[in-house]
Amino acid sequence: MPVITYREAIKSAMAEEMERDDRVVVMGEDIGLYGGTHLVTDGLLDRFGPKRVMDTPIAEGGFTGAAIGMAMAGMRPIVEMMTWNFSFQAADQIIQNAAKIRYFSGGQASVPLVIRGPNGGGVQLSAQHTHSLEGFYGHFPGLKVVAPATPYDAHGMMIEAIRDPDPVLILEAGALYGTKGDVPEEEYTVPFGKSRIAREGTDITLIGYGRQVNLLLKTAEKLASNEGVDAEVIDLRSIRPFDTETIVDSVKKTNRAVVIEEQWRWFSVASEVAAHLQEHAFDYLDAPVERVSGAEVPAPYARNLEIAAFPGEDDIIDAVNRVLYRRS
Amino acid sequence: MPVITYREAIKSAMAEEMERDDRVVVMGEDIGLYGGTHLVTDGLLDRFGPKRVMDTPIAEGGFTGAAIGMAMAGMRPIVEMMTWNFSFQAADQIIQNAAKIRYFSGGQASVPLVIRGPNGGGVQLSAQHTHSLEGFYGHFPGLKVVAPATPYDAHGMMIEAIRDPDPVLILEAGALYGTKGDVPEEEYTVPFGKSRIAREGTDITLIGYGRQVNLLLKTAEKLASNEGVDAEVIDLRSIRPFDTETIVDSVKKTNRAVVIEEQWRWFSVASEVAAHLQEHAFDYLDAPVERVSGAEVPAPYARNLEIAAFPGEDDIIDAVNRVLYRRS
Amino acid sequence: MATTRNSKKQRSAAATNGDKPHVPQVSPEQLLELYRKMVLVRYFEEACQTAFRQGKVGGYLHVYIGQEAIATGLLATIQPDDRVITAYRDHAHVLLLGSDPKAVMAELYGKGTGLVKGKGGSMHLFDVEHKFWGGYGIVGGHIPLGVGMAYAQRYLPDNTGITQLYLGDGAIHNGAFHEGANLAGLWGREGLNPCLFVLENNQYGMGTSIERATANTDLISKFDSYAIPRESVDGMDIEAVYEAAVRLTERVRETGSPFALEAMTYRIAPHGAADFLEKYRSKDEVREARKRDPIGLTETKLLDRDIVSEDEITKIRQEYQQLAADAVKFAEESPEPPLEELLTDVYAEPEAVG
Amino acid sequence: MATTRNSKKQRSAAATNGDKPHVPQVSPEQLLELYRKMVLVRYFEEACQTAFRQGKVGGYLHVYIGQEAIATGLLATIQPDDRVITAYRDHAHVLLLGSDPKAVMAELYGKGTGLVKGKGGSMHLFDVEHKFWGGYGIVGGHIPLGVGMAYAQRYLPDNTGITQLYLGDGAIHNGAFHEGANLAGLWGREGLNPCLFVLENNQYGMGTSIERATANTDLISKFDSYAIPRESVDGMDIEAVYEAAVRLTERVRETGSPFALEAMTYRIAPHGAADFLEKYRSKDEVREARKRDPIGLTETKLLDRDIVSEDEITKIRQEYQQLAADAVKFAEESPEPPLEELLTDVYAEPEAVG
Ligand SMILES: Cc1ncc(C[n+]2csc(CCOP(=O)(O)OP(=O)(O)O)c2C)c(N)n1
Ligand SMILES: Cc1ncc(C[n+]2csc(CCOP(=O)(O)OP(=O)(O)O)c2C)c(N)n1
Ligand SMILES: [Mg+2]
Ligand SMILES: [Mg+2]
Repeated sequence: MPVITYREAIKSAMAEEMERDDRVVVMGEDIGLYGGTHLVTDGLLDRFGPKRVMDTPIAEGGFTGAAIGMAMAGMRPIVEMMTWNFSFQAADQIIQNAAKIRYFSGGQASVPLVIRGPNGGGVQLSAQHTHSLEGFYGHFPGLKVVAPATPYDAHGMMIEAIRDPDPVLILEAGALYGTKGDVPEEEYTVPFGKSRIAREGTDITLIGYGRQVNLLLKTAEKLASNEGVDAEVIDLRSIRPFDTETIVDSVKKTNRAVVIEEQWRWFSVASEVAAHLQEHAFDYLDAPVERVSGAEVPAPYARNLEIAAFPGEDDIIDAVNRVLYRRS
Repeated sequence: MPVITYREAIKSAMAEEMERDDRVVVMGEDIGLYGGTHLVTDGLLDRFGPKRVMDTPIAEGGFTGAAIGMAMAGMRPIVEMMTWNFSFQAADQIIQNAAKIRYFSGGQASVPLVIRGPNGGGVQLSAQHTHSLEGFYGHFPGLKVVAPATPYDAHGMMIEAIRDPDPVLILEAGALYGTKGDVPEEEYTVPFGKSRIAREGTDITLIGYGRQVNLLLKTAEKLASNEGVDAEVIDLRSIRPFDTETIVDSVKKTNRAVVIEEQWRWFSVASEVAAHLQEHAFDYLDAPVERVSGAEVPAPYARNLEIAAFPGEDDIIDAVNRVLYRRS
Repeated sequence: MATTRNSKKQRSAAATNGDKPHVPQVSPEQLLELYRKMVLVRYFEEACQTAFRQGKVGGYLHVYIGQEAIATGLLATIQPDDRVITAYRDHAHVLLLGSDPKAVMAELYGKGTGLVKGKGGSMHLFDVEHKFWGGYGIVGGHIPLGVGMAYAQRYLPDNTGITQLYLGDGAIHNGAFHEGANLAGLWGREGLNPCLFVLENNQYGMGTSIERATANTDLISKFDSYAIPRESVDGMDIEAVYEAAVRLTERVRETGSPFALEAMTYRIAPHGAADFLEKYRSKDEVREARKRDPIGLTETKLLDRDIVSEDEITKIRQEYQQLAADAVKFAEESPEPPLEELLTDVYAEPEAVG
Repeated sequence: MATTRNSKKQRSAAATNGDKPHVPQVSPEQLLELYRKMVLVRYFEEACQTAFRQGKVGGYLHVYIGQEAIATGLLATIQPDDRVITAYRDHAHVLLLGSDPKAVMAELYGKGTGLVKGKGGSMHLFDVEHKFWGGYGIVGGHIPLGVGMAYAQRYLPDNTGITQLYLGDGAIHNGAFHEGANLAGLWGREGLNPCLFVLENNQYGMGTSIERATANTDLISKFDSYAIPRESVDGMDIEAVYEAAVRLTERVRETGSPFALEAMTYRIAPHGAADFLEKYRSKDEVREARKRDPIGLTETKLLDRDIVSEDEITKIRQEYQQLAADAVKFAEESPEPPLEELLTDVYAEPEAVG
């Protein structure tokens, strides 16, 4: 099975679907001539031409809205948010139009639109360029929100998204574009609404998504070798629809859980996971679900502060120890 | 003590502060000549003139941004969102600027800004005009978010907000503008970060905010008389900062909780409350915290569908019975 | 329906684009047909207002009274692949495109027989079969959508359609207008944006008059920023509107490039059914505007030119009064939507609802 | 620092506003002073780029190389109550307003001695004491802020300040520009908006040239939509910029009304330090632009007019090279911010942090 980068995995999914279906187009800022600031769309302009690979002005609301119109009119647009940080300028279009048109048109219109781009922290991108918006957008019925952590999922979810009759937001882990993984050559899709058990274990369930999955896996190995703790790691990957079953089943087995996220804790994905587990696995929980989230501050620039703001291995190990009622 | 409407309570707070402090101004769409579509600002233009009561074009992002600039420059602007539904157009300004400028300026600049307006469902306002955005904005550090349910709180929180050195979002309960309550003539403020015990009780804790508080109080009376259940009702009122203590203390006493909200359940205020309670009152909970939320659909127009979409008395009673492990 | 008829002299004096030679190309039959449509809209709107005041229609309600000539003239040019999109003041557009008035009224009543099954209400009418693509409640928000639809019309093969994109004078100050119009100009340069912007300039955005919303009150000139050609027309004169509509829709269809038409009009009705104070304008101003009521002006023409008699006018009015009454009756007698409808149409697959 | 000097003939041929009589009002001493400031900026920016390539500066970094004449000429007019705001390409502005280059460099290094304590980095410089109000990373987002600041300048008593609001050619297509400029025009009508918009037209918004972003490429004409008067100036010619700056800041200060100045320039540096491919423009184009490097042009003037000698030029350059080196040294030796800083400055009261 070919090993390719997360970036390539997304690009090849878009290119394959563009080959297959003329209705698919890509648009966004500097995605054509420039090749995309993260090079995810590099080469597509040469291959598919400017009618299908459209560079846009700096007008996130305008071009996202236009893409919604295209989708309603029978096209299959993919919008690149250069980064999701800029999507606040398109929030009205995403939330008020994309999410609701099917409903308020009584099912007459649909919005088969994909919006994708890097999400989450990078290195010292500071306050306005560091957000993790899964919960923010996941709040709204009518949207689907996914956050792939591996090249395999990124590729398969991208294809699934393009074919989906409803708007799908793909919150890519910007920090993972260069990471590599197996991606089959045969066509496949990754269905939404299913989480992934990234590591099986028996003592505790560690839950995350996006780039935190890699951190969880690393930490799980450390827990296994240093602390004799056998952790199960779950990659949520689909935020809306949400997979209750996988996390509940895991906690029924392990009786303990820690959720990790880069986003702020209040009204977040971790809040939902904790609420969910106490609701559906109340009698199985031997300890409160612990949440490890980003510090409650706009992202600082200085590297030492930034590292302190993001959840790290030590934070997870501390939480695990608390949930296991032991001190490290 | 004078009995006035929720609407009057807000207006008098603004007028008093405008009298006291020349830096305070009000701006928004049709708040002057028209008097405000909910008449909350009615009369202020005549009293304070057009330099202090500014009608704006339909440009939520623009005038919210301008208000941020005014606040940085030493004024104390109050922005009316005609309704919070329109605030998605200002989301970039609220989230990227108002919330973060103090931080990324290293404390050099501050944004003493109030944004206020009606929030939550009305009657048949349908999909684009029905939102309850406490969790949506409460997610962001740098913002304060409050949701008063009574004229007393609306007045006192409004004054507190105007004097606050940081941006405060007041999510007024649009459905309550005409409701009446005691508002003292003497100056007072209601500090943020403190919830309110709206009804004392011993058997179960019912938690809500905004117009749901009235529903909870009504339901609590019914529970008392029909079911012999003595419910404690907590009005969260301050969403960020959040008052952990009051809800935890209550649950330590009642051992059971139901949270109600009009907003969608995923990644919501109720999620946070449930996550919180399982975290801080794990050993006291005799049953999972139940959440009663809005239906996972854009708000429908037809009255019967709308009623079904909003949480109602029956939903609360059902949840209470489940939490008490009994069937009604 | 109270309308005022005007003399020919008054009419021509008030036309806004007086410089351009005004060649009415409208045949007597056409004029009569256009008149009938305006009357249809007027009585329907009056029935809506009555129903609202009776508490039978809820939510927000915005009627088109005074502005009928605009959509009537423009939508008379509609072709098979065309699309129409507007904001919340949308009853006229959908009716003129051929939607069943019964279904429209039932929608306002929130009934299951409504145009969108009772889910959208007045602000969110949709009738895709009749080329009407909504019905949007957020000012400015629909503008980029229309531009995207126009792109699709030249992107997708064998499509000769154009998009008629309506917006109000208040919407033009919104960032969504700026971004949307800029894209239209940009894509139109390549023949990829057959979008006819129709600026329904009724002088007010809710209670805010134009001069209180912008320092440049020549609103249509704002299209210059996007290199979109433009002109203005007397939106009270159905012939002028129709003439412009024929000419400009052809041009947009042929070039694949956008054009902006400003129709000067006046909102005789309150902004919305809940706008009962109207402190922002004088009774005199409204009374003055009524003198150029588009329906009255058209009746004057029809009579002056001996196209119809007073009796025939009365008959036509009665006909549409009845039609509106029938729509109301249908709406009143229709059942509420079934409760199962609550959870449908969120996603294509029902099971996706969380 | 590689700069090219030009003959007088070349210079005047390339000026953009050739029609207007160009009366240089700049004295020899002033020209020399302006030159020194441009050199300060240039060497500082080059040092930033070097530090970024060495991995000592992180995040996004956008330098001002090629555009120095604009901020240098304009900020030479600054008065006590004035305010300045711009986007992320902000090093020059803050330095020219008088910030300590050491603190600015330390900020880029993310050190505790940085201008904003290491919290903001390159894109979020602030120096309120020196009238610099940021430093914003979201394109368009700062524009309404500047308009609001200008309002405050005439709202608050005894304030004669104006706001210099800088924006790029790419930002002009953003809705925030449209909404902000419209408010400026509206408030300016009442003398409540002393805002000087400075459009730094460097031909590209990241990799997108003007003609690929809009069909109306006469960008400054877009201010007509808001009834804001405007003019363009050769942004490579420090004298032309300074002359316009003196004239226009005076006008804005006196009228309390906005004005828009477009400075035609070219971004000689890549868009950001991570923009290494530059597929969107040719090497030739950049080489051509270098011929009108504002520093080179000024040196030519200084030499032609015998204001300084080649030796003195060399000395000045060395002086600022050293200044930049000192700033780097200071930054490198400075400590990281203390970890407690993580949680401060979120709210005024620290206890509010959740
Ligand atoms: C973004 C936004 N802000 C405010 C409103 C409230 N609102 C509804 S209609 C309206 C006035 C719009 O005026 P105009 O565009 O001229 O259309 P008209 O009503 O005159 O047809 C306003 C402010 C809204 N719906 N959306
Ligand atoms: C809303 C938004 N979209 C996209 C970006 C990414 N971005 C950063 S700079 C830039 C180009 C801006 O061009 P211009 O306004 O001309 O300024 P210049 O960089 O040329 O000084 C873009 C697209 C952003 N920061 N904000
Ligand atoms: Mg209007
Ligand atoms: Mg530029």
